[in-house]
Amino acid sequence: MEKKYYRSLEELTINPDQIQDHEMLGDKKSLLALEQEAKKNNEPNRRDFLKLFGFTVASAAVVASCEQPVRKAIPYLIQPEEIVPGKASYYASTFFDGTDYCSILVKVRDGRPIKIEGNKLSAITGGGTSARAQASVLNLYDNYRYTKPLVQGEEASWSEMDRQITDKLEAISAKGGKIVMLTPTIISPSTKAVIAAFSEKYPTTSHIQYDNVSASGIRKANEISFGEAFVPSYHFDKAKLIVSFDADFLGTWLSPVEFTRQYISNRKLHEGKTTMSRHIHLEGGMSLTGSNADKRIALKPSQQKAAIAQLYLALIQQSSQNGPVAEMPAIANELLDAKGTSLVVCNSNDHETQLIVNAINQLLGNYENTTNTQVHLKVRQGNDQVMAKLIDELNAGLVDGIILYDVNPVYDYPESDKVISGLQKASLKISMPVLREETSSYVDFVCPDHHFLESWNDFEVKTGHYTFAQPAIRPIFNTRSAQESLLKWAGKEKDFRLFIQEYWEKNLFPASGYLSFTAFWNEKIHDGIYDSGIIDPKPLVYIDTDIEGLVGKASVLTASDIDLDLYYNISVGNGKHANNPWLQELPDPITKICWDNYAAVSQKLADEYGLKDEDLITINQTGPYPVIIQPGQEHHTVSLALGYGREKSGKSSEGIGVNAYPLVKMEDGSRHLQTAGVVINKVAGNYRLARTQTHHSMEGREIVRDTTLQEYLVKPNSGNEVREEIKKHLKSIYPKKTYDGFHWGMAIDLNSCIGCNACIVACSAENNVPVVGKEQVLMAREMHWIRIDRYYKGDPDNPELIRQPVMCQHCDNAPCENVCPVAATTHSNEGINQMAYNRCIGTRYCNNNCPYKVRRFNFFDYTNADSFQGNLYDPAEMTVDLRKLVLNPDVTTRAKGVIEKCSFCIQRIQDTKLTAKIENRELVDGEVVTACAQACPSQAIVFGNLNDTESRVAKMFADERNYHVLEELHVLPSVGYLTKVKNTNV
Amino acid sequence: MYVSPIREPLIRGNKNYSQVTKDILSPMAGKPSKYWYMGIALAGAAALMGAWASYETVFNGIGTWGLNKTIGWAWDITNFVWWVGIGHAGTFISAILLLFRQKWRTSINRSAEAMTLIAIACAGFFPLIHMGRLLLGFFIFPYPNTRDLWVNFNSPLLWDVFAISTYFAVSLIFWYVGLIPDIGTVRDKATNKIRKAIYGFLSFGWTGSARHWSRHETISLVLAGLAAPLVLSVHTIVSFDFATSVIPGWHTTIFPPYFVSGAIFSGFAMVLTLLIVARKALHLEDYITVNHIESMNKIIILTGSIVGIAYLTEFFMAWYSGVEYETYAFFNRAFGPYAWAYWIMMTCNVITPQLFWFKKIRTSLVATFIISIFVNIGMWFERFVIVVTSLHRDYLPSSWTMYKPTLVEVGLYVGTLGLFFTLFLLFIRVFPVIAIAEVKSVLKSSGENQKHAHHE
Amino acid sequence: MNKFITAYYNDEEDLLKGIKMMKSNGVEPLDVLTPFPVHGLDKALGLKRSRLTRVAFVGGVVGGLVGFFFQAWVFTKAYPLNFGGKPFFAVPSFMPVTFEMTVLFAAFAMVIAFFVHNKLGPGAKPVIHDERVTDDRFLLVFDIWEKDEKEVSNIQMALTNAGAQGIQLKA
Amino acid sequence: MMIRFLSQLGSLNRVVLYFIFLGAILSGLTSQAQTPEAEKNFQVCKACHNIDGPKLIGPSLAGVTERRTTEWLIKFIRNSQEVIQSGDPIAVQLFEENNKIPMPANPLTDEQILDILAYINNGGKVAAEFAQAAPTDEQLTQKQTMLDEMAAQQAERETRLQDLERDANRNFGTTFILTLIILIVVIFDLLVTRVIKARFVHTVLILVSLFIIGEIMYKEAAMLGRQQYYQPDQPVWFSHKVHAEQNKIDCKYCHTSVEKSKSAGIPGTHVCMNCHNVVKSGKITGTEEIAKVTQSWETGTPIEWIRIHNLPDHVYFNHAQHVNAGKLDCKECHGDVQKMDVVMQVNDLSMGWCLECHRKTEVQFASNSFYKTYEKLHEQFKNGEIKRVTADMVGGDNCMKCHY
Repeated sequence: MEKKYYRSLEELTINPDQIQDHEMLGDKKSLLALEQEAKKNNEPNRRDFLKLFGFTVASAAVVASCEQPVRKAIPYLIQPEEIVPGKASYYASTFFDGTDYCSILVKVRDGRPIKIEGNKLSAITGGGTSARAQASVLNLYDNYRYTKPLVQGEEASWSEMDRQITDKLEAISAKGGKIVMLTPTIISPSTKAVIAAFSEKYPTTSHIQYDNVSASGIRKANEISFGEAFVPSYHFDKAKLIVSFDADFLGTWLSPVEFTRQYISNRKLHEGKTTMSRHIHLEGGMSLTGSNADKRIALKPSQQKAAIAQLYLALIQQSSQNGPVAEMPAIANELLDAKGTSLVVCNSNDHETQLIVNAINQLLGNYENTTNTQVHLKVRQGNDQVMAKLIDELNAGLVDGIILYDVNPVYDYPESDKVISGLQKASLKISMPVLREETSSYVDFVCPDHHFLESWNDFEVKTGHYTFAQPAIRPIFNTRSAQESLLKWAGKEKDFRLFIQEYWEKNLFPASGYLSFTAFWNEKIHDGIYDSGIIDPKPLVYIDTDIEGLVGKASVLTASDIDLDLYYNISVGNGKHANNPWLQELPDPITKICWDNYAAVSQKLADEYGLKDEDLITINQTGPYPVIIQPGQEHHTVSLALGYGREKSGKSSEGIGVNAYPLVKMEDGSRHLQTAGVVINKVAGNYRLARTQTHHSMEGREIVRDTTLQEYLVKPNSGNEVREEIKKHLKSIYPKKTYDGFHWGMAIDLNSCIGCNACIVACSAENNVPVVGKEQVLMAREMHWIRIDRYYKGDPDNPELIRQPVMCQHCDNAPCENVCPVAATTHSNEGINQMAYNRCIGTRYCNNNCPYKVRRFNFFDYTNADSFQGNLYDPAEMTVDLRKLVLNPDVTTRAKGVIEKCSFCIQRIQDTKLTAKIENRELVDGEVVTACAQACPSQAIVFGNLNDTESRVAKMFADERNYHVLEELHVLPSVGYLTKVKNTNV
Repeated sequence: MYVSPIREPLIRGNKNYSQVTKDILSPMAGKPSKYWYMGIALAGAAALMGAWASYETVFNGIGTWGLNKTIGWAWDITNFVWWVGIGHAGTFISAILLLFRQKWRTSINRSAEAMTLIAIACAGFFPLIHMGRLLLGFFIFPYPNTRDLWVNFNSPLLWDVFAISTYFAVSLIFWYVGLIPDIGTVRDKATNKIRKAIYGFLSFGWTGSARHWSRHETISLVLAGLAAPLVLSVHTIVSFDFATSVIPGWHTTIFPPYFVSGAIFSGFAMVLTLLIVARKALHLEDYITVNHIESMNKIIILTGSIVGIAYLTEFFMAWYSGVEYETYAFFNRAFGPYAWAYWIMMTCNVITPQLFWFKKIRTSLVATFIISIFVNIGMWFERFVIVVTSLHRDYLPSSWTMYKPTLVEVGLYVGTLGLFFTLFLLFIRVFPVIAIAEVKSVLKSSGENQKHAHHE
Repeated sequence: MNKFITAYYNDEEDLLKGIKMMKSNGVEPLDVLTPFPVHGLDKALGLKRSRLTRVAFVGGVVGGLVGFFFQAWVFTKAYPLNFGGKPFFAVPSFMPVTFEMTVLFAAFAMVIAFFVHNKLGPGAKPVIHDERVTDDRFLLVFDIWEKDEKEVSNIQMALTNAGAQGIQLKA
Repeated sequence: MMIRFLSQLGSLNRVVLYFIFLGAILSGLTSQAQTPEAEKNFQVCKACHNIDGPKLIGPSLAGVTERRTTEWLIKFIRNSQEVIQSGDPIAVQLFEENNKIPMPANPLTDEQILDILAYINNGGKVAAEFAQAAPTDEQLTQKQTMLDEMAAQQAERETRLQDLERDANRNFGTTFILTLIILIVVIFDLLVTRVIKARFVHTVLILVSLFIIGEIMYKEAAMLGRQQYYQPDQPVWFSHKVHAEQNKIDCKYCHTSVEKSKSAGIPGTHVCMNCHNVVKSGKITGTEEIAKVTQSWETGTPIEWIRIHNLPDHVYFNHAQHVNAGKLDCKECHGDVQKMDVVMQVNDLSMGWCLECHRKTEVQFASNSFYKTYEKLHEQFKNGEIKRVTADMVGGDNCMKCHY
């Protein structure tokens, strides 16, 4: 069972400056101690001097008189009961950034959150996380955060600011002037109540939700089809056949962590299952979801509507030959065979297209089977047209006051100029940001909000499914929760926690069946989750519309026009979290590029325009954008990621990539990421893109083994036949070592891994993996302990993409161990390939001799752990004092010149073993979870004791699909892979 | 005593013992020439560049080099193996040729041994500087410590430590024991008091007593007997760095003999490069004759051919083994992105030495000098090809990368070249470059005057 | 103070002949100093074969044993560590170091024995009888300490007969 | 000074042991139903109460069972504040008398409290059936053997202390320089002046001085970065001897997290104030030092203690593992802290020292169910192939036991 320590930290009387003594930053020193030492080190330390010049005979005498620096231990004045120094507590919370939603646990050590883990109790995310959720803890320690309230750019006190704001609000309200509250999608019922309270005080207030990742089209289509604008909840786990029109539901579409979990539950084969879903994906660029599809068809975005119309016609048995997709009749047949258990989804923001999709799903009987209209997904409630209208009104001077809460339209609204000019016409402009952003430099009052790990909140992501956020740390800076600000301006002096409590007591407690509210509240806050089970009972009936008319209108555009396909990638997403070095250094799952966005083109288009990788092009006279040739890209489609090119957000995002939001097409007030008929021009020069993988073919080697479902059912080891042969030849002159007690192993189901990269960020956070910056990635020196290899296979125009997470394989006959001259890397008696950083002298021999190339070398002083001063290499500012607070104190930060690598999260193993010892019991299977396995939304990674034949990992090792990479070398890896199975045909 | 009448004399000119002494000591006498000063200035400047590069490496880290996550070794180990190879000629000449009673070694063994020692020092520099944490480099020695921790005797790198240090130590005493009688000569010829005192100290009190000579001969012979397998073992062990690994292109059983012959090949080339210049500059043409050079060229043909055969054998085995990784590694060497390095190696090491089959070429000083330079270059590239092209594309294509050296790496290489020439130039001023006593001992049997005497 | 008679030859063949004659006269030279090892001199002087080879052998054996057993001790007793699944007592891995230690000990033992036996070493102060002995002269040295004048003159006579040049009496 | 103090510790120990032994024999005569648990539970009480001594924070407990009814005692011990608030006159009076320092509540069962009361009645001794039955001859012999063993151990410890003292007193710096001078003079004489004729004298002198220089360099190099015998002056002159030895406050009373966390925890000022709210004058330092604590409390600035036991950053050490799971006594690593006025680091905390202990210390193999996973070891244990399971047999000498 998960440890449950999550209690309120409300009464905590510490501040981060007091996180003293005990423990310790990554290099296991307190901030204060660091400062003190820094002071002492102003003069060159004598010991450093000696280190510089090495040991000579004479120096021994000098050394003998050398004193150790004095280290202090400063206890708390009053030690809070919740805190046991040196021991982690977990608090349930929720990550929601307007698009991604995750129910999480926050790991807190000595009063500071250091890691995000998934909350297994959640029925929605089930313990899975996304890369962004994992990385969100670093935003807490963003050294560019607003640290205090600002009036006209000058520091002010909250009370002074409140006075000025209230005066202005009352003045506007008195004259009947319009006040607009602009927020992203709010799924917090209490926050909505706060806004309602605010509107009550200032009746001219209108609340507008603005999503830069919009689902306007779906909402509008549903309004027509069902009479209510909503996003339904989808059930990919119930779908046997999924047809997706460019909906990247595993990566960025609506609720990817939830969808990943559902999708994968229907694709795992090892636990006695023999069926899996089939997934057909039609898209222009190569997306994460497309790369996982059983069948991927390149489809130009501008022809999407026509293709959907073609599918509709095929389904109603009409002629469908002249559509853009030749395979459509076959797809239609498959869909008809899977009536009621299929799901057709589409990412279009065009409501007409979504209407046809609705019609198709209705035709196939998918409503209330794989799509639930009673339970609504509450993300993306924004309406593009309303926002567009607001901008017009602003420019017309019709809005007097505007409160921008957690939105950044100056950056992410396509017509940024109009936003700026409009803002200038409002007499009162307030922003409530967390991270530094562009819009706040155009407002009068900046009222910095708490980071979500510092604040209370509640969420209702789906009808009846509630989660909470609670503070895991006392506010680091002089910030105030946005809700409290609003309440204050509304004249209600109230703590937001109490407000939530009251709201819940009044609205949600009565139906909960609990006798006392305190019991109800404490239990739910502890779990972080409350499933009321109450859904909107209103039946939604499908209303027939003139689909034929719409289908008729969906004409095929000129094939040779070039389409621009803008998308959100899985690292920085909409750009809100761009100033996060972990995310910036995260390689894209498809192109393996980090620290930049780029225009992906097809080989054919590149040939036509004479382009090669890293050339520059302009798109509609904007840019220039570097080019990457992407296999599988539709011939005439150029894909470009949004979320880059921030201007005022901090060093790790400013000027990284190019802002593509101006290229978003505004049509009838709707945002469209796909634009037809763009003009591209090659321009002189080129631009280097940092790529973590530069060779894309497996060269025919049996590294990632795959098969098809059909073959698998006949022969379970299909695709893995070579293993039998290899095993026969494995011989050694030495007897095989055996391991008593524990023999740790890891099994990875390649069928489940979708390449979402959550494991990489989780690993970096858990193990203090340094961020090295673009220049070092260009030199192929990224430090990630786990990487996801991806290879292309087959037809270069539409290749199959296969991927494989690779970390240290913990070989029992490890080639690296034999060659280390100083015994810095050895094998533990639990089968772990150990690396003692402090013994390493950095010959890199182990790295050379590792067939998997998973060892990483500290080429520079990335962590400031080196004994020399003045040679720090930290372009991402990861070693500034504030950012250092995220370091895991149980893991040493590695100095310059040292090899490091995956340790199977040894600190977690040791900690769990100790818990078991103290509790006087045996370790339970599944109790030890590595950071990567914990983070995985699809549970592709299973960790455990191979000696225990009943453990999940041992069972997976016994599976016919299991194999070890490069097993023929007889290195006896402790990591096994299960072959990837594709469902190629019905 | 029978002397083959066909053989050219090993010492030209009608020399007597006194003349021999005078001739050989002449480079040490008087003020150095301006060429010597120019040479040492140039070499010193190069060594300074090495010092700068070392500072960069130690202070800022190995990141100042062009290495990456896949390629952990490149110029560092290339240079290391190259220098160790060069360091093979001296002891080979002294020890193995002594055991085979090759008289022609007497004129060249001293300087070749000195070259060996300097080259080993240069070689030893690279394993040190390539450590990420040089200041903790002492961890590599098995010394008693409060950690209760020793070293890993399985590691070829540790074997290297033992092999290189033993080789250096044994070569040093071999060289010095041989040098003692000559230092005695220098002492006795010295006119300056300080000089006399210094050389007197260094000569260990040598008098030329018959008993001493008798024992001296014994230990020379036994040391040669010990040094001979040592020479062979050193490069064998260096080759284990690669041969015992799992990387395709490294994991090759042919490496020990292949490396040893390559080492002798490159060592002789370097000896030739140096001596062709030295004999001219120091006016030692009578002692280092074309005859010597031709003999060395013959060894170059032999070892060069062995190396060539080794290259071909590797290729054959890569194909014949049927291991796809191995096959690819060799295909990649010859036709991959580093093919240019491979073909430079093939040209310099396999084709050029074959020109020595022509007597005209092998007795031409100019041709020999040029070819010796080619062999030096070729052997450097051989190591580069082995180290870098094997690593840059190994098992998992996802990790394949390319490597490009940086100025710091070039600086380190240039620095060791500078150090090498600086020390060599100092050596020719400080010690006799030819073993005086040994030349005297063969003067009668191989000297020109004596030959004439026998035939007249 | 020691007293010597020295005499030199300019050619090693004359030297050998001279020594033979002197020996037949019953006068054993204290020492013979030559600029290079003269072939046949050992035999002429009746020097025994050096036992330095035995020192080398013992040194080598000690070195080899120390090398091997030290490694074995470290790997099996002091701190047995699992390196890549190899057994703790991994004899093949011990060979290179054992070999190197053998050679090192043998060479050093022998050279140290050589210096000690010959009383050579840094700072050793030899008696230089003739500075050209390291150049081109072959010198015979006779000890005349405790010898009366007659014996001395006998030696001088014999030397003259044996073709020696530059006969000197040193006190 | 510290060293001298340490050497006294041995003889003190012997006396204490003797009294414990004597007490154990005597207690057998007056025992009531009572378990060793009482002694454990009484640790908490001991912070403020003496059984026979003078009044500490709270009144002496001698004869308390006669003064008060058992019922009242149970109530009061369980939650004194409740009793006071209920207006119980005795309780209110007690509270007033004792400067209104609340006695913390104790979540104990009736049985446990009765147990403690019995323990108090016995004068703070564990009942004989648990401690020691009336001694038979055989047992007395055993006792004697035990005492002998203790004496032997004591002698051993004294020898060790003398060693430590000698080591500490050796002035390495001076010795090093002197030896170096001798070496240089001897070499100079050997080469130049030749005052001493016999050359073996030179040889011997050179070898001896080289050995001494080598030894000093090795020892100093090994101690580089270590702080054995480190005994800094603390900002507050706090005596563990007074608190832990004389007042018998349990280590865990202040170092609260030692069984739960990697760090033992240094108590916050609030822990000090539990008692020093009242105790304003110390036995040795008078009021001066305690005033510092009070000042810290009043000004809200924590006391900046100087860390004595420092491990390098790359070493992971967990107190809970050693104290809770491994059942080690604090003394094993920290020495007899309760005998020290000023705490000193007695062990060098080197890796070799850790390993040595890991290699000889047995784990709780039979008693802790965690180790059931080691099936092969259990089999061997059962077969008698192995007699004991030490930490290194279950991975105690793995690198990643401590370095990660």
